[in-house]
Amino acid sequence: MPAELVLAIFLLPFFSFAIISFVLRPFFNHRPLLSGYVTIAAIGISLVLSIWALIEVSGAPHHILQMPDYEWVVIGDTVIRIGVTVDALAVVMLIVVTSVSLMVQIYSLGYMKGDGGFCRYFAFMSLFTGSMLGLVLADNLLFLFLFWEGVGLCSYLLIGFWFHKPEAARAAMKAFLVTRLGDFGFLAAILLLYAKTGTFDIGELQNLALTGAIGGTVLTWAAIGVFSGAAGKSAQFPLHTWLPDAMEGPTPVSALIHAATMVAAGVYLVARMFPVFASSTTAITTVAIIGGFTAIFAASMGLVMNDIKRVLAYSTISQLGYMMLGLGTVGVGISTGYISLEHGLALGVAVGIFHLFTHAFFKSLLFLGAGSVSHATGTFDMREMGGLRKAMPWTFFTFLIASLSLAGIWPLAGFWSKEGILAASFHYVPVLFYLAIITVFMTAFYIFRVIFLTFGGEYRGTDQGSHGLHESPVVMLVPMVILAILAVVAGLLPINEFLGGESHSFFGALSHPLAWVSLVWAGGGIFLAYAIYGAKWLSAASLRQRFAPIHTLFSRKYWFDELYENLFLMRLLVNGIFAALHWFDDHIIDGAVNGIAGGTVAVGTVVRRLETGQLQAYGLAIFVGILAIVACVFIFS
Amino acid sequence: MGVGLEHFLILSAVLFAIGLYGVLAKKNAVVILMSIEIMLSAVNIAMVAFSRYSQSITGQVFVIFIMVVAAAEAAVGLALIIAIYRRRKTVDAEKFDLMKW
Amino acid sequence: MGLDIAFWILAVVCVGAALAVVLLRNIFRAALFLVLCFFTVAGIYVALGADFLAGAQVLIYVGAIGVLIIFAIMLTRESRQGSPSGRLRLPALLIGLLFLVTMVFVVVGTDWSVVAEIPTEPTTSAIAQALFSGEEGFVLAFEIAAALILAAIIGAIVLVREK
Amino acid sequence: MSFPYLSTIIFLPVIGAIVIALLPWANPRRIKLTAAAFTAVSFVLSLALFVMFDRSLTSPQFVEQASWIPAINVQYFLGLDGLSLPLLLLTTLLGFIAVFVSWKIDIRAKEYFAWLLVLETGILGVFCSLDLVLFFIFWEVEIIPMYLLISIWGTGRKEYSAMKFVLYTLTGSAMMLAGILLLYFQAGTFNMVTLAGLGLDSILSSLMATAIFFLIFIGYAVKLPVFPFHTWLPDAHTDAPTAVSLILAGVLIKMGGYGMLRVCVSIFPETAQHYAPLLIALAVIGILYGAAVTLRQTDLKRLIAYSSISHMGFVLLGIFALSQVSMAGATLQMVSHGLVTGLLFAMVGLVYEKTHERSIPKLGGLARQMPIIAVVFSVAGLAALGLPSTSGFAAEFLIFLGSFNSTMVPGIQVYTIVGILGVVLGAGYILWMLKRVFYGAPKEQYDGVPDADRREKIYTFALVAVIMFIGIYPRILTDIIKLGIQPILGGFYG
Repeated sequence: MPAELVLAIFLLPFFSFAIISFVLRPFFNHRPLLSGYVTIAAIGISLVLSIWALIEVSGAPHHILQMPDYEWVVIGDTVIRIGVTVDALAVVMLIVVTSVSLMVQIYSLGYMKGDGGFCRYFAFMSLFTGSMLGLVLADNLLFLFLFWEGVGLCSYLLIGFWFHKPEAARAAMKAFLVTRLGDFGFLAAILLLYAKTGTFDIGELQNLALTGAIGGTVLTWAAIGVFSGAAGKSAQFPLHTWLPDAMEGPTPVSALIHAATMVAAGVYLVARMFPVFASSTTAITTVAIIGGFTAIFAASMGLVMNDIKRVLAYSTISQLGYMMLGLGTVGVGISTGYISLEHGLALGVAVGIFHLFTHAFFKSLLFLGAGSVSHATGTFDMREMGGLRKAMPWTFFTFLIASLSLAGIWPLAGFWSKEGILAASFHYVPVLFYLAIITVFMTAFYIFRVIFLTFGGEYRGTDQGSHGLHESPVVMLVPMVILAILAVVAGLLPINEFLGGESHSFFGALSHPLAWVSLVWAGGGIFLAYAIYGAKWLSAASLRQRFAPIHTLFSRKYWFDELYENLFLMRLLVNGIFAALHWFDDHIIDGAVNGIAGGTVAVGTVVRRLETGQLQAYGLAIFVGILAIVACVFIFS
Repeated sequence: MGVGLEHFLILSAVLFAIGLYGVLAKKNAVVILMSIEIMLSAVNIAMVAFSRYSQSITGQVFVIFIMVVAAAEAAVGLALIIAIYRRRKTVDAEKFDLMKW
Repeated sequence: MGLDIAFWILAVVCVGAALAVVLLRNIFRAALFLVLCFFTVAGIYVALGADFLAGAQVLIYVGAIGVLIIFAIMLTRESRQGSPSGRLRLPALLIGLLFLVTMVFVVVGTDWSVVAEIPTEPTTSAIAQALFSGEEGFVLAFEIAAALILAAIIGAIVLVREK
Repeated sequence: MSFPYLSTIIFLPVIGAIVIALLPWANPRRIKLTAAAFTAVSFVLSLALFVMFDRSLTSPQFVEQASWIPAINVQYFLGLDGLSLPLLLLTTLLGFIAVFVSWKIDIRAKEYFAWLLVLETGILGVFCSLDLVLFFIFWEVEIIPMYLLISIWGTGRKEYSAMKFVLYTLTGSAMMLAGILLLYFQAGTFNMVTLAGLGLDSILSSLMATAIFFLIFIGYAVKLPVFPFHTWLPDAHTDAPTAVSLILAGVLIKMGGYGMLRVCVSIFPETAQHYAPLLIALAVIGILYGAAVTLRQTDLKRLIAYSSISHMGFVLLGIFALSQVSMAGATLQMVSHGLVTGLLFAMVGLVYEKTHERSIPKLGGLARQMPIIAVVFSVAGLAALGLPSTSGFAAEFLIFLGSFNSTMVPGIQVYTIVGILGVVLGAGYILWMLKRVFYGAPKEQYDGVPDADRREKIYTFALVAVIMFIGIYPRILTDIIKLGIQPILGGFYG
């Protein structure tokens, strides 16, 4: 496959961005749909090229296509290169990004119809897709970081897409800043790794880590630094607070960026650098623990949210935690020697990325479904929905499939990928397995709570008359149906094997007791949700009352927003330390400057009294001076 | 001991010191001007003495220039005094403090 | 020897006249003593063999400046107030004496390389030579002095002119 | 001797100033066109030099050398190397753009544009001089027009700010002059190239070397500015007219960083190394302190001004990390900051011109009323916070990379990491400012406020394009900058 075509995969969307912003927006603003078509065309071609790359990679030795790279900056001995590489991991991500992005763009044609910022929307979406594809293809950390920040920027722009809403502007800023805090660690880690190895190249870094050329504390710190970047992007605890707020953006944005692709970039990064992580027990254990904890922690908050998108957001955080858990536990297995290095490296990546792969489809579908629902009802608040099953059968059906997939029901996609993670944690870090299995229960509960609240029962909204409950237009439904198909079959695609993981037969998976355990827990969750919200055997209100403290804890998100924003950011930093420094600057430093000036003037007002205006006094002074000089000459000669 | 260079120089110094005292101590601006003339004469004596004892005519040439300046100074200085007197009705140097602070 | 006697007489009269100028309270008398002082200075010039300068001294100082000063005294009508000393009398005295002591000290302490005396001759032509020769002479300064005098005259006229 | 390009570039603006002052035109438009023409020719010529520059020579090129004051061996000595070329280019570009930024000035336009052009000549001279006396004279030349521009055409406490600027700068210059003279009496020459090759560290006593180093350094530190000599900057930037803020932040303060590289580090490499930990600590304090105080500002222009202190901290860090990459990064950062902050000031000027308001709490939701300005402001802001694909990232990354890998200064890694925190804070103040000014609900009182007009669009877009281009392809400058760094490095490695 020619290198130009590989570059075209990520350059095409950039090109589309350029066309939209420099040609379509200024000159064809009256035909906004054009920008949608350009975006879709660009991403469609990227998808085709990605599939071609997939075919090429599966035939290539070691599943790697080597691509030429270019010198970005050369200063003395320091040569910074940029380039791309196509391997199994990258190509799987390419498929995910291009296909989900394509579906979302088509959906957006309907969803964003009539919005004043239609062109801008598609320009940003193109920019995002290009950056994300570049991130996936980058073969060195610096180049990756370039796109890493690029997707962050697009996320900022798209969360704040409706910038006239104060919450959106605020959420956008929050997202950027929290991820940037993580990126601080990432950048430091890049510098540290370069200082120790003299390269940014990921392949070389992997080899050096595996051969032990870098190790010990340096490696641990570097890995932790990289993980802090990944945690910021993937909204892992304690940097998770931005993602739920990011739901202020348009729903297709949430589907693409904040469910399927960008937030998964953190997981991708850990997978990319997996040999480095696996070489440090401390680092990989951190990944596993943070992942496992985030999974259950986020799920707990998802249980009680009333905003459908927020439930999905917490679900995303939780599922990303799963992916980290999968990577982490296999890594722990490697470093504790339960599993051979060679096998483990492939397995870890396969486990984590397989879930990323399936999750991308069903989670983006869930978001698109939520968008479709709000398109009809004009709200995201589930308390004002209900009974939409009849009005929106297609939406309901696809949403149900995605939910089942998320809950991990055999034989849908989520089952297969989640199974791998559960197995890994069961084998290598049993403690985290228990957390994970509880999370399975919670996942099933909250997603079916959504289904019962939204689609079951009777319509509770007030907006019906003006809006009219109706199914979404075909342009929105088609992508949903396609994604629904993928949410069913994605687990059966040989992605896992392609990445080097273990294969499962269709029914063979059910022969493992572990599968039944998770199915039982998931079923339990669904049943409980039915009991409370479907059949109303249990009253949600009385349950809420009984567990009031816990409910408050969950619904107030453990007070993390208050802790970070009010206490830490505003009280401690901006109005505390920074205010003190501001005062210091105005009064001490500038005070010293003005003080010197004022002192000079004060001395002047005193000393000027010597200037009496009396000519004779001056004359006297002159002769005193002459005598003094003469005296000096006598004394010193 | 015969009269030599030193004698003329000391005479010059004495005249200069007297003039200096007058310049610094007297209140009347005209007297101050007169004292300045004494100082200039003192300098002239020293110049001529040096000229005489070093066989160089330059000192005398300088004295001519000093005389020129002294004449000019006297003319301008007295004119100034008269101008000030017209304005302020006094020639008391201690009351001239326009340059104060 | 005649020179010595002349010097001592002239010096004593000159210093006495100068002291009278600064000490007398009658301003008109002070002016007259100044004229006397100028005369004795002219005498000292003669003693030093500077005949041209002595003449110039009499013409300029005694004639021009003396008259100018007396004019000024009359125009300012300050004579009845006399010539009192100001606040700075004592410091001035002190500084004057210190200055005198310093200069005498320097004059006495310095080894003047005095050339043996030569017979006195008329100096007028020598001065003229020095003043008007371009090479190593003072012709430029002479011209400037003329300009200075002119400026001073104009300045003086402007200053005292009635509005 | 070939065509005197450098003299032509340097003195064209001042000739323009004379032309403007002498021609009896009262029509401001003609004055502006004249100013634009002279600065444009200067810019085009410097672009030509950029093309003709021999990218294999580390020594100065386009040299013009003539004896000037033979008694003390002062020369009229101009030259251009990898260090000065980018800054020369930046100055002529911003000088050209400054004329357009000032287009709306009609009060005493003749004097204004004349002084603006004199200012440009002063700055250009500093970047091209290779003789310390010549350098110092150009350094001082710039102060006079700056004082007048701020105190006559400024806003707010303009007289105070102008005076503060002059006094601060003169204090620094006085020290620098003392240092230059000391240097002359020790070394017997003002020629910078010769001085750099003498190895004065080992010839002079360490006390003398330190004294000269710091006397000269303080002159530059005031200009850069380095914490704690910075308080003139916010006042001067805030109260100056827009174009002058642009020149001030864009190129004038770069003279400080340039001087440090050209004089302090080049002539006294060992002394620089000895005191590097101290100076780097100051740099890191400046980065964090500047950013922290920036976060507290409520005046839009003052906020941008304070951010310069933080950004110049990066320059100081890069210079005294004393590695090739870090110094190249510092130079690139100077260029980048010049473009980015220049653009930011231009944008603040536009916002102020249209809304007559600079207080951040009173602004808000402007993205609706002035979309173009909002977009360009955002791009400039993102470049200021170091987003990849803008010049800010390339520069800051090189500084961090070079500093972190520097072997010259012990403990530099820790300083670098702490310095990177400044980038996080930078994102904080930029985004927060953008949010408060442009986002949120549109305010009624700004309805009907015009957006950027065509001329404004052209120059802001041009700056954006340059910023992005350098960010994506930094080699266009780094390949030149490294030639300028090479001789400095000789003082350390061989």
